[in-house]
Amino acid sequence: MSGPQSNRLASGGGIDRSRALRFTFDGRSYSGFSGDTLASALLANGVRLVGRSFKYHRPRGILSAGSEEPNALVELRNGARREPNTRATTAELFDGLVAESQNRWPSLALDVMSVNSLLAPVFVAGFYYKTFMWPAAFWEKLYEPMIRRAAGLGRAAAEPDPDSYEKVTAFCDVLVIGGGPAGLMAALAAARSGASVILTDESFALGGRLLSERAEIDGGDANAWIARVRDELDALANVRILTRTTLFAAYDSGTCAAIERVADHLAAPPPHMPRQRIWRIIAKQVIVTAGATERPIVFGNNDRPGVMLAGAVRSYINRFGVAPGRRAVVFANNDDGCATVRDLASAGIEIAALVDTRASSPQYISELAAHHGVRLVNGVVTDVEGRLGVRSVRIRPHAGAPFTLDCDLVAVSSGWNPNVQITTHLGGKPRWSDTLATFVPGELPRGMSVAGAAAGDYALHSSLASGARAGHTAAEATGFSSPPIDTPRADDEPTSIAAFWHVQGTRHKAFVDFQNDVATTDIALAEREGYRSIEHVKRYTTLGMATDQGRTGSVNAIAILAALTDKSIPETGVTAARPPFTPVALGAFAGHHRGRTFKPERRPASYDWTKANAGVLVETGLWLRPAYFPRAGERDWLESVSREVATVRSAVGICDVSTLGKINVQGPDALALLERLYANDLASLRVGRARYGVMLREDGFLMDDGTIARLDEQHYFVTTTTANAAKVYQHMQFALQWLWPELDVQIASATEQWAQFAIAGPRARELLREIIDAAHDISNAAFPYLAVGDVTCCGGIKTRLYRLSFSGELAYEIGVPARFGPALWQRLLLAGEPLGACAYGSEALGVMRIEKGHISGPELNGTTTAADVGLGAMRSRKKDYIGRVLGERPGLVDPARPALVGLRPVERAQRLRAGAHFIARTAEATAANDDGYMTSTAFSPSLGHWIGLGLLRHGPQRQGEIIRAVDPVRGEDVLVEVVAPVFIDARGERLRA
Amino acid sequence: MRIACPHCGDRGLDEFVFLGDARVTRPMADATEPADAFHAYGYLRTNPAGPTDELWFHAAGCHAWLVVTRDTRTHVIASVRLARDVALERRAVASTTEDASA
Amino acid sequence: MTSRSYSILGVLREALRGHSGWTPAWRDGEPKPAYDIVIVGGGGHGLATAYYLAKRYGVRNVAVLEKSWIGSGNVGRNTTIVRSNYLLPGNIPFYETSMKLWEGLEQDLNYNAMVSQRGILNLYHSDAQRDAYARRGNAMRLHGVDAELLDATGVRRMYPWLNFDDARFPIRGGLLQRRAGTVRHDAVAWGYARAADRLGVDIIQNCEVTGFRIAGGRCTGVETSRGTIAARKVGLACAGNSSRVAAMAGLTLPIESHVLQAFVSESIKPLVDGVITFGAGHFYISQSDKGGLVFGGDIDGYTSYAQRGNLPVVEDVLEGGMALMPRIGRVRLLRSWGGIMDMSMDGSPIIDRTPVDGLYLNAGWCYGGFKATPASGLAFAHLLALDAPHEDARAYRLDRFRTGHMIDEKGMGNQPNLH
Amino acid sequence: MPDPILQPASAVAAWTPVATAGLSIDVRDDLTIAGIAPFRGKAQAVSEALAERYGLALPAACRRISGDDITLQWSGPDQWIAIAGRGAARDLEVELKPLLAGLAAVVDHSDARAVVVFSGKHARDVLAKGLPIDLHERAFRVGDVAITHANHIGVTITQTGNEPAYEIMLYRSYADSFADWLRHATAELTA
Repeated sequence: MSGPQSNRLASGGGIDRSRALRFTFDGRSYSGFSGDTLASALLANGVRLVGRSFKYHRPRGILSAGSEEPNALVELRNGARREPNTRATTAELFDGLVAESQNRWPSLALDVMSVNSLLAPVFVAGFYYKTFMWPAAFWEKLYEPMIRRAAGLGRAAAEPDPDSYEKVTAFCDVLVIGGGPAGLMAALAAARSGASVILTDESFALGGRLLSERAEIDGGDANAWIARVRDELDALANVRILTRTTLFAAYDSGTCAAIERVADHLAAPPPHMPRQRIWRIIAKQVIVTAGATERPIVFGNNDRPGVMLAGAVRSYINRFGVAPGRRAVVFANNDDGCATVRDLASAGIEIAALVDTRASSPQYISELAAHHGVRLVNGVVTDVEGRLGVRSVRIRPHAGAPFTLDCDLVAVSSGWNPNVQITTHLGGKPRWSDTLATFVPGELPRGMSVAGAAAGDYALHSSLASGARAGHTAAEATGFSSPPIDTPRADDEPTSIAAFWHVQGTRHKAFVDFQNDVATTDIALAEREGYRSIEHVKRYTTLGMATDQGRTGSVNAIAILAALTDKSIPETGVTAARPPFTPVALGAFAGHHRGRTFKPERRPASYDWTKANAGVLVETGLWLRPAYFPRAGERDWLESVSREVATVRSAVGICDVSTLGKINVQGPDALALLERLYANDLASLRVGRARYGVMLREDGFLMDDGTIARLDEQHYFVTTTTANAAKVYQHMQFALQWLWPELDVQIASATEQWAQFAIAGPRARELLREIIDAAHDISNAAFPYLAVGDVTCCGGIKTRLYRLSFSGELAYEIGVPARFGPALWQRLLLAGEPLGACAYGSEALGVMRIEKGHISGPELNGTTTAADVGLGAMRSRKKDYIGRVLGERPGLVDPARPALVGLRPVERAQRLRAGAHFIARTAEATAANDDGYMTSTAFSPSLGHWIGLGLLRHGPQRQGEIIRAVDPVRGEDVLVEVVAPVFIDARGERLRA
Repeated sequence: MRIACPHCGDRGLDEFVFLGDARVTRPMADATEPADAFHAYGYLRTNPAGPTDELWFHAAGCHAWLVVTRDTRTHVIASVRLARDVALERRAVASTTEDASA
Repeated sequence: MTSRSYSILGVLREALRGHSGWTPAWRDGEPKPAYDIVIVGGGGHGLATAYYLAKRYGVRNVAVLEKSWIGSGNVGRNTTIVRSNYLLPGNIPFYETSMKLWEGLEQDLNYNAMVSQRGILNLYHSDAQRDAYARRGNAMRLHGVDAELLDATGVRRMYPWLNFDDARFPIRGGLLQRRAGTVRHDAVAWGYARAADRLGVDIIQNCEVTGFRIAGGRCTGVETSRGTIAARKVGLACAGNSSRVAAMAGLTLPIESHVLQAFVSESIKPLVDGVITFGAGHFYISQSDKGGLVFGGDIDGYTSYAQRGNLPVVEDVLEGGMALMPRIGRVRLLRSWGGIMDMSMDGSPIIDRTPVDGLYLNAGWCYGGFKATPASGLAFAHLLALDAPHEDARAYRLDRFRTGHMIDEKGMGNQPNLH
Repeated sequence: MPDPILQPASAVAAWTPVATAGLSIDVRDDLTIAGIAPFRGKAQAVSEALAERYGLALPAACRRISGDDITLQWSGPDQWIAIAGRGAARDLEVELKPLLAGLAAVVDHSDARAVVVFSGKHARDVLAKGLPIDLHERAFRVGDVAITHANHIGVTITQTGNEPAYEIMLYRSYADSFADWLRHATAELTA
């Protein structure tokens, strides 16, 4: 039956017959036209069998002509661009398109897994819950792998997605979702009033159903009218039209999300173009004109290729100029049958019968049938025959004997469901309408309205009118009023319907949810087993959980369940539709933020120099900090770090500490605020001096530590750890704005203003002398330990100098305006050369702070108190401060809490590892004997062995004791001696030198 | 969800950081039974399903702390005020009641 | 009492007669006027509690009251992960007991909930994270729980297609618990319901508790949409709504309700074998037997009783997803939804008596309630039956915030949305 | 001893200005910026002092005004920044401290911010790919200031001209990542 576009009609359709496009499906070459979808092109070439179903691997064809398609899913493109589960009905044809059918082996026509279909009587709903339980061990080893291999549809690409995505934010007064007749009128009405309008449509052409129907508007072809409207909208500056764009979710406060397929109609996006774009649209008013989705009728073998929604049949004829079959049977419970018969006839497709489920058809239907010489049967189609596609149908008239008719196409319609999904994303429930025999939008979120088929206004003229009304009202609600616009002339074709859901007494399985292979019998079984809530039925049978979220099947299912439970359909209720309206590529949500650009980088002053000199950078939050600076001949990081430490301890080193948080605190009440923020006393801090401080959370645990420098009577300059800078700033603002708003203080971050370097080591002062302008006396007497002052360097550059030491050596921190940072860094290294200076990174910094027993991130883990880390004495008794009261709870002052100690291996050669747990030397390594854990470790070049800090139960009282540091996950168990948490210069003489 | 910052105007959720209940007030240091008062302040929440007052920080904006009155069932926001103003109001009320009781 | 045993033979037998012989998995009955114990909440925890009360403690005059359909809460909308890779002594034994119960669940319940132990891998991206995971893994091992610390090579061996080479935060290794995995979430509720029903427990759906009968500081029953039901003891297992329900008994809890979103992709052929969590962003993922990628990230971060989230979190989750596994870029998101979490003040649950005699509380599960279902049911049943805490749940006291004995795995302090 | 003068570095390493039809983007490194944070109840006095010296009063929230030799811009509740060309060696912190002594906290921000200027009819389209605020003229006009974020980077944006033209300030350490994003965001226009 197939051949080069053998089923393409001689004329008609919105396709461009002058532009032929080549494509392949399952390796076979075909051609189609510009304006085709993959589905229309396959049908044009007589291809009916397109996929296999999820569970039984039944042959499936093309049911619809839109995004609701449950059957015709393919793998589109190949290699890194392979897209599984792509709907052939929405994939635009492009030259060179490659598509493969999925979920079949070895071939689509001969799929071995279709034996499942023979086992269908066994593989019923709930099958898995009742089986595969014995023996337990077999589940992961045997049963599940088998099930997992069989399940799934298409295959994800094996390589990273090579295309790019982006995200855009847009604002408008009125958002119109759907560019069909109602949407176009709504956009027009709103736009003419001056309101800013965004109109989205999932297709590449505006018009919606009009593109698929032979409708007249204003006495002419509807397409002409569409073109006129589009021209007017295009000409208006306040209108943005987004085609190939699906509005897929509504969120709070008028925020909607849409996906624009920027380049999916091309073989591959050009390098500068994103593949897709997420639109975050913030709209004051939202009008849903998303149209409606047609329902199939449920009957035997209703999933066979050749069974097609009547509306889709018309789409393929009218929009794509394709004959979806040669001999058709039309099966409907509503007047939709008229249009189908008319269009089939005019396309020259033979019509074997019009089967109307109603006891008697309205007169205009019998007249139409007569006019086209079509046999009108009031009855039902009970079954389809044919293995890989429709060969014939069995018909059971209401009166008379059943009979069979040959045909290759069944155009089926049980009416239309308004696309209410977007109206329910914010919790709204659809409302049942008896007259329309479907669910229509219920209570709407504020700022949202519905028009056209989405509101149940199926007839063309009333749809246009309701769109115009909605557009006008929405614009007025946003303050743009204008006279209502006229509704163009159009007919209101008949839309009467007699609810009919499924045919009783069929020979073959009758499917409700095609993709998940849920049949009427599965729903009956679920009900029989007590799964009677619609949600239970959904979850037990997987009904409505396929990639179409039940758009074609769910209402039929609800009706069938209602009948089984003797409830009304509204009593039975609906299952919630969840965002997205149609599936959206995961990559689009990430946009630019993947790979190395997942998060922005923060670069300190020494970044470029470090890169240029092969220094190693390490991620510290968003910062990239120099970790260490390898030199030629050094075997590993440890050798480099040890050399840096030794240089600092013996000569002088320079370290970039620009990443530390820095905050100006100024004003008459600056001290009062700081006294409440820090646990230790600050009142006695003099101008020109700095002090170490600890900050607690209100719950009494340590929050952060740092230095507080008093630059002036009312000007304090505090530093925070790199990790907590933002948290501390926010905490200070909280205290100032919410807890103590009466305080007169101003807080400003200065982290980025200053490039700051630590200069540490016995020769630090000598080096500094080379940099600081001569006018400033930095002798030990004039500028002692913990002194702070503003000076100048390198010939007058603003400089803030601190005498602080994290390393325990004679040390300073020098801050200059950030633009001079890179130059000062190099200047310090240059000036330091004669003194044997070197740059040192965060690793060496870490080693030295452990040698000195200073706490850092591992000890500041949010569960330690000041006392735990040996700072209990700092807590002031004289003042109220954040964390004081809750910090005195029994659980926080329990003397048995693990407290900070130093540790060194008994066998000096052994390595210590952070994360090891402490066990008494003679005790079993069990949870009951867990005495704490190692927080930080380092190899101390100064001591020539590994050292550690840890939190040990009753730690301070256990100095000298030998305990085990057990590390099962690394297979180690080391004897360590508990010592004081200071390994170098315990009396602190060096830093005062 | 969007929050109308009194300074910056209507902004998206991703500019703000949620802290928690704004109906609890930090006890005075000299509160009687401070342990109980701080326990309630620090840990007990009415957590209503309906309108409530919450503290939000305009972290990616002007750095104002805000008191947002929001319905936790619908996410609809009834009002947004500067935390400082709300706090100062409460001080005023508290002091007047003290005066009254004094 | 109603349905008979499930087995492949039973299924085959039924296949021959159109499955006409199956009976309801649980009776859909009317409430009796009085019970020994009434459980408020027909979710996983409530149904498990009822099951263990009947099975292990011989208390069978029990009713589970569900305001909607059973399993309509978080047991029906989570991301199905089960694990016991905890850090603190207050938690590890409890979650390990839960793991052990999962491991025997199907045989115990005669219901296949598809307990699938394909492992969970928590990735680390820095030395500090590695040390924290080593500390945790060691704590697990000291408790007799399985844990392995992998380096980057070990991770590559398991998942060679993760983003190792173009990463903002390179993968340096991971903490692996092989016994962790996933469970078919709805089946857990149904399995416990069926098993409890067979032991005589009444499961009452569409029965909303509207108040408590409290006399002289003692709870003697509940008011419901289907009338008053007397009870010697009442247990609350309604996480997500704990504060609302407890308020009817005059209690204020250390809990905030927050929304957590979850996501599932279109069904694809097997890609992700076990569970993977990203250590440098908010993203975790597994793949269901049906083929959908099931993933999630952080809670939205504000209090909510609306079962839906907002767009920024969706973007945040997938930025993490694409940073970690760029090959899923063209796989499509099928559904996203939100559930309401009882976020407690220290990130750990509460299983304890309340100041009201006869009223017991099971709450504060944060987003970790599903994996705890069996142990939570067992411990709550123990407490209800014997009036003493189960030994694995001793730390879950309601007054621990007063005494300062918080169980704070993350060290975030009294801020629920950071746990 | 090497030449004592240190050479200042640009906020954005390896930046190439964008200059195409309808879009030009460049970086400014020649500004001196000072934060002005009046103490409680002193805003009026600060405003008067500035008016007397520069002929400009403090602008309202979310606004910026420019005079001949200085620009004043709102930067948050009770906070403003003053901006001027650095010229030879102008330093607004040094200039303003004595003028506002006792009235306001004055701190140097000159180096804390990277400053990027945009202009042309496509500027808005590019910025919409990053900034989540409405820059349409109905919502944002010349002299308007917004503090927001773009691709996880905090920014302060001001409309400086009708072309339209904008100025974006961001923290210096993020500048290279911001520039990297800009290269992607402008690819469609510069291709």
